[in-house]
This record gives sequence, structure tokens and C-alpha cells, in this order.
Amino acid sequence: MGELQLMKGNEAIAEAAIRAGCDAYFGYPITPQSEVLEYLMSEKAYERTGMVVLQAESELAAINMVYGAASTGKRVMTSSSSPGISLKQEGISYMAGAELPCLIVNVVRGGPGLGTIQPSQADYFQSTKGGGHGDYRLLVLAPASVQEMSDFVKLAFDLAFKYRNPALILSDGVIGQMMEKVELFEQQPRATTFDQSWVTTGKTPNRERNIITSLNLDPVLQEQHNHHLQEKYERMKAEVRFERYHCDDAEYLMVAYGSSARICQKAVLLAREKGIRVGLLRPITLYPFPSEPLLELSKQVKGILSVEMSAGQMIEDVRLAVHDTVKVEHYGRYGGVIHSPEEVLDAFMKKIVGG
Amino acid sequence: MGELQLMKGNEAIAEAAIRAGCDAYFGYPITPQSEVLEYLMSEKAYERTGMVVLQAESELAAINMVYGAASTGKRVMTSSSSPGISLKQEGISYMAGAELPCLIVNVVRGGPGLGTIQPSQADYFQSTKGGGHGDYRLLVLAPASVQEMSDFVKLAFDLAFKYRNPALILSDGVIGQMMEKVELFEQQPRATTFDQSWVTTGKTPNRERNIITSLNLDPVLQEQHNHHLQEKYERMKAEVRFERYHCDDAEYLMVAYGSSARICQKAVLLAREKGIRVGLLRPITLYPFPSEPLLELSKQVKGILSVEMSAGQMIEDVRLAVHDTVKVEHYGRYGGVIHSPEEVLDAFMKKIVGG
Amino acid sequence: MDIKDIIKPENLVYKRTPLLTSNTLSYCPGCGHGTTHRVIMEVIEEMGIQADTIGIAPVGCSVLAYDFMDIDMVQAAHGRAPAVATGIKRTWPEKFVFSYQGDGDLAAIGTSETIHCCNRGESIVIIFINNGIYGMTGGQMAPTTLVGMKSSTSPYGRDVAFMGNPLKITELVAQLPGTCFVTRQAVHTPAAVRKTKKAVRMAFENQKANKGLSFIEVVSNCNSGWKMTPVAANKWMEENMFPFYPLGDMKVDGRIVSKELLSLAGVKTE
Amino acid sequence: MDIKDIIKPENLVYKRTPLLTSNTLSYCPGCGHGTTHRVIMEVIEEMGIQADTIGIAPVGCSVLAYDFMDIDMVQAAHGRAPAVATGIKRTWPEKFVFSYQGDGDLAAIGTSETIHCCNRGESIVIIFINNGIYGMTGGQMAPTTLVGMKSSTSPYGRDVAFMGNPLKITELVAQLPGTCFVTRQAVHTPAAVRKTKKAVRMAFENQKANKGLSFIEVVSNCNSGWKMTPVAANKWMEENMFPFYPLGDMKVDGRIVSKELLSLAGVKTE
Amino acid sequence: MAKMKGAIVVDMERCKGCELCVGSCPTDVIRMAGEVNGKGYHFAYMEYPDNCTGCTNCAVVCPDGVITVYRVKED
Amino acid sequence: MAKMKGAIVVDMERCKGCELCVGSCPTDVIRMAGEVNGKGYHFAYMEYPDNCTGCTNCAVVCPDGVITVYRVKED
Amino acid sequence: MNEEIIIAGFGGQGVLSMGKILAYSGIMQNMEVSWMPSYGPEMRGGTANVTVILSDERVSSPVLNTYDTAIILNQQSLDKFEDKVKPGGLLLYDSNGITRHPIRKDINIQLVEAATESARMGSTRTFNMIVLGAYLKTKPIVALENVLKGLKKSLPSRHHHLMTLNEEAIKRGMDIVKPFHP
Amino acid sequence: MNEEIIIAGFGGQGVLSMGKILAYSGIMQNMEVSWMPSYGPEMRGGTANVTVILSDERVSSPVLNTYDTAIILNQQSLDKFEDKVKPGGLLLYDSNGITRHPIRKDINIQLVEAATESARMGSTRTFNMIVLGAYLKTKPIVALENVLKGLKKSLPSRHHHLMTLNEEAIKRGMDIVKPFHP
Ligand SMILES: Cc1ncc(C[n+]2csc(CCOP(=O)(O)OP(=O)(O)O)c2C)c(N)n1
Ligand SMILES: Cc1ncc(C[n+]2csc(CCOP(=O)(O)OP(=O)(O)O)c2C)c(N)n1
Ligand code: SF4
Ligand code: SF4
Ligand code: SF4
Ligand code: SF4
Ligand code: SF4
Ligand code: SF4
Ligand SMILES: [Mg+2]
Ligand SMILES: [Mg+2]
Repeated sequence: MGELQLMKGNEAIAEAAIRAGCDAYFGYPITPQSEVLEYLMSEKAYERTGMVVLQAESELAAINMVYGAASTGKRVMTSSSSPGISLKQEGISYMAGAELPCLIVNVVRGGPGLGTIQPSQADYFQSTKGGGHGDYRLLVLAPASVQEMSDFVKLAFDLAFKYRNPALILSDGVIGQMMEKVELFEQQPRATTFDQSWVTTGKTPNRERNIITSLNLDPVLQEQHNHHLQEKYERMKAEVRFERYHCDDAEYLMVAYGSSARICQKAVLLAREKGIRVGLLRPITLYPFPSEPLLELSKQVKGILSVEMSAGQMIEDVRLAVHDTVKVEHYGRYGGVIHSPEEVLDAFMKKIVGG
Repeated sequence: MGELQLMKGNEAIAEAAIRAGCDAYFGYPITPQSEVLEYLMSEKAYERTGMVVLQAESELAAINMVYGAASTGKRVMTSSSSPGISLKQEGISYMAGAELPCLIVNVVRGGPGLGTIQPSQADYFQSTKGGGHGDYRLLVLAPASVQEMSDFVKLAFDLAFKYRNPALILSDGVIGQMMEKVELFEQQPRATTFDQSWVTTGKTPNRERNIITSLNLDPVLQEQHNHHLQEKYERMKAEVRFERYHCDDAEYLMVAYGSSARICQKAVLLAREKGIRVGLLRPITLYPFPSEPLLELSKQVKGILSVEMSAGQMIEDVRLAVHDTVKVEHYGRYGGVIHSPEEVLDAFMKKIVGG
Repeated sequence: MDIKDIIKPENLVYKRTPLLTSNTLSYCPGCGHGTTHRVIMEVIEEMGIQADTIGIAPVGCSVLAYDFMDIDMVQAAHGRAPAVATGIKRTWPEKFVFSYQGDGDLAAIGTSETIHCCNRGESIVIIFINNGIYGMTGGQMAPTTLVGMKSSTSPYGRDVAFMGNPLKITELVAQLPGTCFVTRQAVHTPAAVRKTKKAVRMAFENQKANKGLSFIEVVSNCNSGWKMTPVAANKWMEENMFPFYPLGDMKVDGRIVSKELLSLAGVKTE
Repeated sequence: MDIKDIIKPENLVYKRTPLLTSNTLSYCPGCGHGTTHRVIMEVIEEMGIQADTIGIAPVGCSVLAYDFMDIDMVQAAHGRAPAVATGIKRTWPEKFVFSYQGDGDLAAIGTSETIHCCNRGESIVIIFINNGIYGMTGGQMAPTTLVGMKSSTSPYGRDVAFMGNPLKITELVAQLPGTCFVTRQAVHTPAAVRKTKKAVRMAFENQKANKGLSFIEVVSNCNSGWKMTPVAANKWMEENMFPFYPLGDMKVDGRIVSKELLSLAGVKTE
Repeated sequence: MAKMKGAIVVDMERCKGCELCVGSCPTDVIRMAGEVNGKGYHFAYMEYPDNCTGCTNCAVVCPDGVITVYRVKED
Repeated sequence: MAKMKGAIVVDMERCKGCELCVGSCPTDVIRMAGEVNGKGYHFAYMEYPDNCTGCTNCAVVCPDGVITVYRVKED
Repeated sequence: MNEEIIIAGFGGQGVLSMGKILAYSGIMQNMEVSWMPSYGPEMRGGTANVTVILSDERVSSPVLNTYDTAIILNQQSLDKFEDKVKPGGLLLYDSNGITRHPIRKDINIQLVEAATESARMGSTRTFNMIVLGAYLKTKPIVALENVLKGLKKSLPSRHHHLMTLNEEAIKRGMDIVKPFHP
Repeated sequence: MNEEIIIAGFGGQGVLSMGKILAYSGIMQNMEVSWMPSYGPEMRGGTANVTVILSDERVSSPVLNTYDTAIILNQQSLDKFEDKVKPGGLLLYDSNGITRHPIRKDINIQLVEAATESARMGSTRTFNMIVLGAYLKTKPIVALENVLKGLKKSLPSRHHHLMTLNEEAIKRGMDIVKPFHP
């Protein structure tokens, strides 16, 4: 068993980045995730592993520093919260277009606009459908515990490099700010070997020059490039991850991710205390979305409640997954308010069981 | 009949802005929409109506200038193309949050990243689901002709003010760059009367101070504000607009908007020449999406082809609208390539009729 | 003479301006934001321009400025206040428009908007609170953080080689043709407050006369971020901030008046 | 002597550097982008650092620089090249990193990245092509467009009151402590080209010695955007651009060497 | 010569106890109370009221603007 | 004294006819051809080859880098 | 009536404005029209082409794959568009700079030596008007008077003195156009 | 075992670190734990509260509506949380600054004069440890030795010399806690 620590989710991200051999972090402060940069600085990540840590002048600068470092094959990351992530959309679209691996962490807060600094899950569409321009997809991971905040850093880097695609950890103020027990993985070496064929580290005589670009003035070539991307996104579907919680005998289903899934777990238990056999499907990857397991489960249940801290975004993917063969409703508090297990149960009784 | 002109779509936008009594335009050049600003300058909009026209230092500055002017109740607009629109996402989320009316024009080009400057429709998700953070919606209008580029400027302003919400014209390089006959509406006065109750034009003794903000540190208030927004988005559904083309006797349906709808019109004619009764539903508002008329139509047809110059984005709204009761497929060239009517027909035969 | 005989309406010589609302300021005890708010509101009161003034609040501790200033206000996205102000001023040239911004807001994320707004010479007033730190988000390093100064993201002190130099943005904007009046002031003593008020008055008078952009930096403490008492923070500020950010006018009526303008930190002149 | 006797390998005194690829430059006839590309590639060839150099292409006419320079290159988002360069240089401090940017890219949308990258003193080289216009998008006004100069978005000439002042960003970055070498050059005559090449060499040598950021502005024609022949454009440039953008070194080895640095347009010194 | 006599009124409940007024008073009038107000702050008060000249320094420097100053000419 | 004799080779097909080389030649060697190349440009050529000193000015200033210069010492 | 035209050549040959005049002429005759250029980064010597549709009915797709008429002004465009003329359609070209002439037998091919002729007329500016004349002679779908009206509308007023020259050029084009048989 | 605790008071009273020590103590006993603070813009004198859960099973929701135990350190928190203690649950409070005492009869209410006591001990720093002691006395769900281990883990090493003082404070809290009957 690895080292046990009590940590905030944000700190776990930072510690995991150091241990995963992350080469560089570029970021700009914003609540509720400023601890990531603060931890890297106070823990002297730059001394522990030689990792580059730089406070950028803005989120725009940060994502473009990430773009630069990623162009050279480095394991590089940034983190921010909702408004800051909106500012990064052009850069994210560029990275997707140029097929650069990297890790982006969004510790979501309530929007729109300046909103609140309290937890929210209202950036689902932005993360999974592409808040930037053009047809592209990110690998989106949704941790539901501090342990996963740590583990998914490593996983995200692995997937990002496997597919040469930006990966995004979609967390929120609850997971970012809460402390839990976390088993830290072993320190990994920074200088990992990786595919050097495409990186821009200086053209040596034994190869052609490498170019990182997302530009194709010729639309035919750009279309080919887009086909290549789409084909990759199709392949990425193999990475689907999810967790089934009390699903085997479920007559009803909840679908929830991240902190909302934690709350739903409790709601499931409360329901079962009442003798109602509810299960919970927790998507761990939001893109690719676990549509098939959901479709499977939909055949056994009488109704599905999609529970998000938003006005209802993931519900569209749930409905698309189950082909509207079973009733699907949304429930969620939002704008920074966190629903309680009791509220979820209440909504579930009204919208699914009763209705 | 109004004045007849032969104009580019981008020029029609600019001329319509002048005639609609638009108070201010702030923008930054980008192909394929630079003619909007160029036209306003060469036509001396600032002399014709006193309209403010300013080339901003960036898209970020432009959208925030719009935010400022809109805070005072002015009819104000900006225009850009895909990468520039991505940069505006934070600002757009702010405007939605602060409930500021304004007009944003996106003349879409092929993405992701720098992509091409050729036409595309791959910013559908960004426009309709919210590329910025938080739960918000824009009023999204999709012109399919130069005439509509002109008419929708006025319409967009009217709707934006009616709902105190940003409106977006989602066009593309085809409609922006093509010339057609356009009947220009009459010059309207600039100084329109409008609801002064919320604008920040200086606190006079007879009222409380007005504040434009999207911040609510208290999550409960922020949730209330979000409920208010959601309720407004619900009301906005009354504005649904669409065009039925040869739908009455249709056995099959195409769904397409903007320039793709133009191409599909031709494809419909080609299909009908072959004796296949195809209709076309053209969403004019993309948000609100014409789900109900589509559901109605779905009952009469054997299959639906959603045709977009993208890898398939609107198809999700089509599928959600028809509750997966009828086969729905996507077709579209993308990355800057424009499908031809023949290609659409081909795909239609293979995916819908043949398949 | 009894106190009761003194405390009478006819003897009143100073009271809080009614242009500050009755809301309790959300700032930490001793924070210069409150003082600066008051100074601005006093000038607006004295000039009688409440009905013609629109203020822009930034993102930073003063994000809630609109809760305290009894004028119409617009809350701008982080760093974009100069753009927001431009949008308003261009469409309402006869109004008084000012932005109120922190150092993170104005000199980090908003650098571009600051430089270009000043360079265009928008006829507005910018009030710039330089407290060398990001107050609101819990004390991270700002572009203006001094060399060696500790913050939550420079916990061992700002190291130039690693984190870059502190930025004297006021010296830069003083050199742009669009600015008319550029000065650096403070609000930690009665005399400093009075000078700042004069500067604010001059700035608004400039706007009235349409002379170009007026830019007032106020060097201020962030005692919470610096982890000091307010009194100690002001002392530290005098001893450490003022030598690097010297107080005084840099540009008046479009003319550079500061001899030292060239001697920016680390730049040696020949 | 017959020409054939001269044209022999052993008599070769000048040929296109092999570090330019065989692709035909996409630039308009007479455009300074091509010349500047060549100068940079010659320096890299002469220093033997091809294998250690990474270039950043901007968005602008030189977006395709990577088609012409036979080195590893990264195409950056509009205005963000200095941030991209920072990301690379910080993770590969032993490599040579340079960005190549137009005036729209560097001085409009990218102002913030430019200022902060210079202020941090990243050990990189920035090559800045100032042609007073947005070439690629069809000749719109740039931050550097001269007063009265026509462009597609200032069709009746740049009017300061309406469109703001031209921005001398090079003068600003010269004053930041992070820059080591700041100069303004041109490439319109053989002598100018040779001086530019010396400057580029010095910049890369600075980078080798880790002395800080080197910033080279190249005033260049955009004959298409200016709607002139290349020859006329260069003449116009000498007569109109150079007086406002005077050539020469501003800062060498971290010391300001230009006496006029204070006399920015419109700023009167006392 | 006419001497100035002053007095200040501190809005106790709004005083945040920052002590900036204390040091700004040229005649050392102000001290911080031992008790705290509803928000938990020790508040400022006139410990030596006789010394007050009504110079307004304290009010001018008070970040929360909670001091009101009165002044009369004492013959 | 040793005189320099030079010659230039213009890559005709890549010359874009900008004429910058013409003005840069101290000995007025270069002129533009009447014909056009495949891209439709009038290209540069040595009209007065005898004057060429191989000073490289033309090549140095050519934006497209299409001039190669040779030089010999003529005794 | 539904005429779908592609005009293709170098930038600078007046391809776009010729299309514009045609479109304007159509409007003068109460037709529905559309004009759709290829667009790209402004670089000299690039190719330029424009699709013009004149129709009695509302124009559906402004972007086409095949054309009733192709007006071709350089080799590159000939290579690209010859195949895209509908059987029975028209291909009008200027042979200046053409090294490989059209070969199709199922279409009507017309030749106009507009480059040579405009040089002869002493103004290269007339080039596209000569081509236009040649087209109108072959397919008189718009009346000359409407073309002149369209021309006037599309010319900035400072160029109105060129009207006569342009009219002359159109007529020259009408005169010199001749069939080409591969 | 599943103990759901809210600790609420002013910023600066050591609310968050008390929660952290409890959580650490749980870990020392191989429990599952979660610690969830309310967070907001850092402003002095604001309220602070933290939800701590100690459980033998995996913790589901870290955010709760009702609690087994409420540890209340100012009036505002009492007003907010008294109602949220589960019937039969525990409410532990310090009466310093309290103007309206708890009124519920269906819960166990304990009083600890920690503020007064810590002043007496001459170090306001011991305040939260006295409260912790009072809690542990009432609900000994974690062993004192594990609390001390947890305390040591959560203290930066430069503060380890304070261990004895803190232990003493915990014990004082155990001694002085007493039931309150409304
Ligand atoms: C786009 C964006 N990035 C970051 C933040 C987080 N944030 C809020 S205030 C602030 C900095 C405040 O510092 P400063 O401007 O110096 O103001 P102060 O609080 O010191 O007065 C930051 C980074 C945000 N709200 N939005
Ligand atoms: C975010 C974004 N905004 C705008 C553009 C459009 N754009 C492309 S190049 C350019 C300006 C180029 O001008 P400059 O940097 O001066 O380079 P030049 O072409 O003159 O060399 C603009 C505005 C873009 N591609 N991306
Ligand atoms: S954190 Fe700093 S800047 Fe913010 S209110 Fe407190 S002292 Fe003032
Ligand atoms: S448009 Fe201007 S900058 Fe671009 S290649 Fe042509 S001349 Fe050069
Ligand atoms: S008014 Fe002047 S003398 Fe009186 S208490 Fe205030 S500072 Fe002291
Ligand atoms: S300055 Fe104001 S807030 Fe501070 S102690 Fe004095 S009266 Fe109180
Ligand atoms: S090498 Fe010198 S002399 Fe010879 S042609 Fe070129 S410029 Fe003229
Ligand atoms: S400078 Fe070069 S491109 Fe220009 S005309 Fe001379 S040889 Fe040709
Ligand atoms: Mg600050
Ligand atoms: Mg330029």
C-alpha cells in the first residue's frame, strides 16, 4: 500500500502531478483551485523533480504555454475554474487540432459569468461537446473522490499521450476543497521515453523537420485531418470507464458523476432503506460517455434520474444513450448550491417513482 | 418594396446594422467576416447615423466593449469567426449571466484550431449549448441567404432586447462571402426608447442605483438567478422559427440550416426529379430548436437525414426532438469543404432510402 | 467645553459622504480599498456628477465596489474593465466613466486592455490599487509583487530568475501618448489621502475637459495577504513598496514631469 | 572574362541558405518577410544550431513560416507566440527558441503576452515584423498604422481621436528589466539586411549566453496592403515609417542606449 | 488666540479596529476599547477628548469612514 | 589593382519580379525581362553582365532568395 | 431560365467584378441571382473564381459541382473545370497562356482572344469586358442594355467615365468570339 | 460507526484545523473520513465551518443536511445549525458571545467554556483543543492516543513543541465539559 495522506482534492492533484513525473505546470490563480499552484510552489516541485512551475499572467498565456511545452512532447498541465476555462477555449481547440497531449483541470464553480465560487457541474457541455470552435473532443474524466483526483492525473496523462489528445479532469469545488484519505502512488521518473517522431525539439540531421500546427489552408486537407480526428475519437470510445453501484437488482437508476455521484450514493442507500431498489451508474469518463452500459441497464429499469449540479446537461447524453426507451428525468440544484441526498431522494420519488 | 442591392452577406450585416439603428460595433478583423468592419468604416457609419465603430485590439477587448455599451441599454454588436468567437466565450457567459442584450455574429470557418478560412458549420454546439461556462443559452439565428443576413440583424436586436439576452447570428463563409439581391429595410432612428429601468447611465435622484453584474457570492441567490434564467430560456421557446420546404407530402425528411439548407433545397429538388418525396425542415432559430414541428413531421416520414457541414452536431438535437422514433442519420462534409447537392442526395439514398 | 456642546450639527466638519451606501464595506480592517472608495465618492459628490457617472468594478477584492458606491456601476470580467469602460464612454461621451482595478486585474490578465485603452486615449479615469498581491483569491503573487516578497504562490519570496520581474505598468502608460495625467499616490496617512483626493479631482476634471485618459495608481496595503496588522502593513509599505514604487506625479497635462521615468528597475541608463 | 568562367562552384560567394526549404515563399513579390526569414536561417546555419532551434510561427502572413524554414516549428495562436515560446524554453532551457510575429499579432491581440514575456526576461529571441498593417487578412489597420495612413479599416486615413494612436511597443519593451537587447532594423536595402543579420546574430548569441530576452523589430513593407509596388513601398517606408519608427539599437546588453527613448510620439518632455 | 476644540463620533458597531486612526491623530486622542463590538472588533474611542482639535485626520484616514468630526472655536 | 568580376544567376522561375534587386545594384547590372515566367512574373536578369562585381547586394536584398552570386579576382 | 456559371482565372484579371456585373444585369431583368467567390488569404498571383447563378426562380445552392457555362482564363482553371461543364454546356476560354486546349466534344467551346485584344485596345482593364461580350454573344441571356445598367451600378462613380470604353470592349468581345473545335 | 459532525464558528477560531485533527485521528484508527469546508473569499471575521465524517464504511456524500454532532462556536452558527442536529444527536457549544442559548429538548446538549478556559490557560491557541477535548469526552469515538497522533500529523513540525500544551488543553476540555439543559 502506498503512502496514506489526508489531503484536499486540489492538493492531491498537485502531489499526483509531481509524482506522475509531470514536466511542467502553467496556471493562473482562481478559486476554488488556487491550491494546485500554491501546493506546487510550497512543496518546491521544481526541486523535488525539476518540474517547471510558472504562474502565468493570464489563463490565455497559461494554456498557450501548455501548448508550447506539449509541442515538444513534455507532460504538461494547467488548471483553472470555469471563467478561466472559458478563456482557454481557443487554446484548447488549437491543441485538439494540433493533436497535442496535455492535462487541463477544471474545478468547476457556479456560473454563468462571474457567478459564485461555490461548486457546480454546469460546464459539462463545454467539456464534452467542445466549448471551442470546430469538431473536436477532449478525453474527459470526472473524479468523485480525492483518491481519484490523484489517480486520474496519471490516467489522464497516459490517455492524453496514447491518443495525442488533450485530456480534461472535470472536477468541482466539492472535490477540490474536501479532504479525504488518499493513497499516493510512487514517485515516477520525469524523463519518460515517448514517441519522438512528431515533437519539435530541434531538427536533427536524421529526420525531416517536425511541425506542430492546426492550420490547413486547403479545405480538402483540412477535411482529411478532420476525418483522422473523428476516427481517433471513435477509437477513444474504448476508454469508456464507469462505476456501477447497486445496479444488479436495480429497478430504477440514477446517473450522476463526480461529487453529485457521491451524494447519489447516499440517496441510493436512503432509497434502499425504504425498500426501493435503486442503482447508480457513475460515468467516470464523460467523453467517451458510457452509452452502452447505460443502454444495457435501461432495459432492466423503469425510470432514470440524471442528477447533476446544473440545469440539465448530461441528461441529453443519457437520453441519447437510452434512445428514449425509458423515462429519463433531470434533477439538480445549481448555481453553487449542492443538493443533499434527501433532496435527491425526494426528487427521485416525485419524478421517477411517483410520476 | 425597399431598396434593392446586390451585396455580400457580410456587407448586408453591416448595412442592416446601420439601418437598424445599431448604436455601436466593436470588432477585430478575421477572415471570412472582415468586410463587416470594413464596410462600416468605408460607409462612414459614424457619419450616417452617429453609430460608434471601433476596431478593438482583440476579440476579448471587443466583446467586453460590447458588454460595457450593452450595460447602458445601447444596441451594440460584434462579429468574428470561429477562433475569435472562442476567445469571446468568457465574455458571452458574462453577458448571459448579467442578462445583457447584444448581437454577436459568427461567420464560421473550418476548425478546430486555426483550421481553414473556408466555410463550416462546426460551431453549432458552441453556439447552442454554451461554449462558455455555466448554464446559459443564447438566442441563435441561422440565416440562409443574404436577405436574412440583413433581416436577422433587426430581428436579433429585437429578440435580444425582448429577453435581455445575447443573440447570436450563426452564419458561415458561404453566406458571408456570397452576393445576392437584398431588399434593404428603411433606415430606423438610432435613439430608440427602451426600458431604462436597469441601465447604468448614471444614477438620477429619482431612482436607486443600477448595477450590472453576474456575481452572486451567495449560492442561494445565484441559484435563484439561475432559475430566473432557466425560466426565461423556457419562455424564449415561443420564438421558434423554421421553414418547411416541400414537407406536406414528404415521405422522407432532411434537416439542415444556413448554407447547408440552401444546398439541401437543391438536393430535395433533385430527389423529387427522381420521384422520391423528400422534404426539408430548415431550423431558422437553432436555439430555441424547432423540436415540436420536427416531432410532428417525424410521424409522417420514414427517415431523417440531418445535413450539416460538421462531423454531426445538430443531429443530437434532431434525435432528441424525435425521441428516436424514426431513423436519423447525419451527413456532411466538413473542415472547410462544402457538400454539393449531388453528394447530399447520394448520402440520402444510401443512408436513408437504401439503408 | 463639554463634548455635547461640540457634537452639534452646526459644528460638523467631516462626515462620511452620502455617496457611500450604508452597506458595511466587505474589506478587511485597515484595507486601503475603503479609503480609496471614499475619496472617489467625495470627489463625485463635490463635483455634483453622481447622475452622470458610471463606475466599473473589477474582479478582485473590490468586485463588490457596487455595493458601496451609490452610483450606477458595471462589474467587469477579470482584467477587462478598460474595455468595458471604452464601450460605455464611446457610446456616452458626455458621461463620466471610471474603472477601479487591482494590480492582478490591471497589470496581469488585463495588460492588453490597459495598454490599448491608455494608448487610444479614451477619455476616462482609471484608478489602480497596487497592493502587490492578489488579495481576493488569498494572497497569490501579483505582477507587482516585490522581489523577495512572500505570497502564497511565492512562499519563499519572489525570485526574479524564476518568476520574473515586478512590473511598473504605471511608468509604461505614462509614456503612451493617449494618457494625459498619470500619478502614483497612497492612502495610508491623512496627508496621503488628501493628495490622492486632489489627484482624483484633477482626473475627473480632465475627463470633463476631454483631455485624455487619467491614470491614478494608489499604492495600498493588503494586510491580510501580507499577513500583518494594518499598522504594521502600512509601515512595511512605506519601507518596502515606496522605494520601488515612488509616489508622485509622472505626467501632468500630457507632459512627463518625472525625471526618473527612465530609471525603471533594472534598466541602467548610460 | 566569360560569364561561364565566373559561374563555377569555386567562385560562389552567395547562395540561398539550405536552411530555407525549397518551397516557394508564399509572400507577395518584394515583401520583407522573405528577406527576414532568410536572414534568420543564415544565422542559424552559421551558428550551427539547426538541431537545437525551435521557431514559433504566428498568425499573419508568416503563419506558413514553417513551410520555409527548415527547422522544427510550432504554429501559435494569434498573438500567443511569446507564451508558446515560454512553454518551450522553460522546459528546454538548453535549446534556442525564437518567435516570429507581425505587428497585429505582437502589438494588438498579443500585447499582454509580449509585455509579460519580456518582463519575465525569458531567454528567447522575438523577431517582430512591423509593416504597419494586417497583411494576411487583407490590409486592416494595425496598432502600428501611422496617423493618416489608409487601410481597409481606416479607409480615410487613421484618425487619432477616433482610432487611437499608433503604438511603439518596442520602446516599451526596451524599458522592461527582462529585455537584454532591443533594436529596430529594416531589410529594404543590402546594408539594412546586413545590419539586421548582425542584430539577429547578437540576439541568438545573447540567448546562448542566457542574457535575457532579445527583441528585434524589423520595419518592413506590406506592398499589397499599402497598395503600392514593392519599390514604391520601400520608398514610402523610408519617408514615412522611419521618421516615426527610427532605426537603431535601443538597448544593448541590458543598457538603454537610445537617447530618444523618452520622446515617444505625442509625449512632450520637460 | 482662538483655540479649536474638536470631538469625534466613532460608529462603534462599524469600526473594524484597524487602529489606523490612532496613529494619525496629532494630539493622541484615540485608543482602542477593551470591549469588542458585535462583529468582535475592539473599537476606537476618544480616550483623551480634551486634546481633540477636530483636525479630521482620523476621519480622513479611516478606511471604513466611520468617524464623524465636529469642531468649534473656543475663545 | 585586382578588380572583382562577378556574375549572378537568377532562378527565373522563382523570381517574382519585385525589382528590388534592380535598385540595389551599385553598378546597374540588372533589368527586368520582357517575358514572364510560369507564374506570370517578369523576371530579373543581367542586362549589363560586364558591370557586375559580385558584390552580392542584389542577392542579399532579394526577398525570395533566388539570386546566386559568383565572383573572381580579375588580375 | 437557370444559368449556372463558373468564371475562373488569376487574381487581377477581373474575374470577380465580371461576375458581379453579370449578377447585376440579372437583377436589372428581375432575375434571382447569386454570386459566390472562392476566397482565400490575399496573395498575389493566386487563383480566383466565382460562381454566378442567374435564374427565374429562387436560387437554391450557391455552390455547385457542375455548370452550364465555364468561363476560363488560365490553364489551371481549364484543367480544373473542363470536366465540370454539363453535357451540352458552354466552355468559353482565352487561349493566352494556354498550353493544353480543351478536348471535350459534347460541349460548345468558344474561344476569345481577350488578352491580345485588350492589349491592342491599349487598356488591359478592358480584358474582362471583352470576355463578357464574348459570353453575351454566345448566350444572350441578359440584354446588353441591362448589362450596361449593371455595369454602371457595379462601378464606383469615380469610374463612370470608363463606361464608353467598357461598352466598346463588350462589343469587341461579341465580334471576336469564335467557336473552337478540339 | 458513522459520525457526521459539523464544526462552525468564526474564522480564526481554529475550526478547520480542529476538523482536520479529528479526520486524522479517524485515519489513525483505520476509519474512512471526509473533511469538507465551507469556502469563500478570504475576509477576516467571516464565518467558517467544516463537515467532518468518520465512518467504518466508505463515505458517500461529504456534504450533509443533518448531523450527529454540531460543535458550535458562535451565535450565528447556533442559529443556523441547532435545527440540523439529528434527534438524539449532540450539540456541543461554547457560551462565550452567545445571547440565545439552545432550546431543543430532543438532543444532548453539552456546554464547554473554552474561550474563558483558554484565556485562563494563557494561550488563546488552545481554544480549539479544549473544545476538541470536550467533544471527545462526550463522544469517545476516537482514542486519545490516536487524536494525539493525528494532532502531530496535522501540525507543521515547527509547532511540535506545542504538543504538550495541546494535550493539556484537550484534557482540560474533557474536565470542564458539562451538560446543558434548556
Ligand atoms: C478569468 C478569471 N481569472 C481568475 C479569476 C480569479 N481572481 C479573482 S480576483 C483575482 C486577483 C485579484 O487581485 P487584484 O486584482 O490585485 O485585486 P485585489 O484583490 O488585490 O484588490 C483573481 C486572480 C477570475 N475571477 N476570473
Ligand atoms: C483569434 C484570431 N483573431 C483574428 C485572426 C485573423 N487574423 C489572421 S492574421 C491577422 C493579422 C495579421 O497581421 P500581422 O500580425 O500584422 O501580420 P502580417 O500579415 O501583417 O505579417 C488577423 C487579425 C485569427 N486568425 N485569429
Ligand atoms: S484581502 Fe487584502 S485587498 Fe482584500 S480586503 Fe483584505 S486587505 Fe484589502
Ligand atoms: S500581404 Fe503584405 S505582409 Fe503579406 S505577403 Fe503580401 S506584402 Fe507581405
Ligand atoms: S479630529 Fe484630529 S485631533 Fe481629533 S481625534 Fe481625530 S485626529 Fe485626533
Ligand atoms: S480607523 Fe476607523 S475602522 Fe480603524 S480603528 Fe479607527 S475608527 Fe475603527
Ligand atoms: S552582385 Fe552586385 S554588382 Fe552584381 S548584379 Fe548583384 S548587385 Fe549588381
Ligand atoms: S529581388 Fe529577387 S524576386 Fe525580386 S526581381 Fe530581383 S530576383 Fe526577382
Ligand atoms: Mg492586488
Ligand atoms: Mg502586419
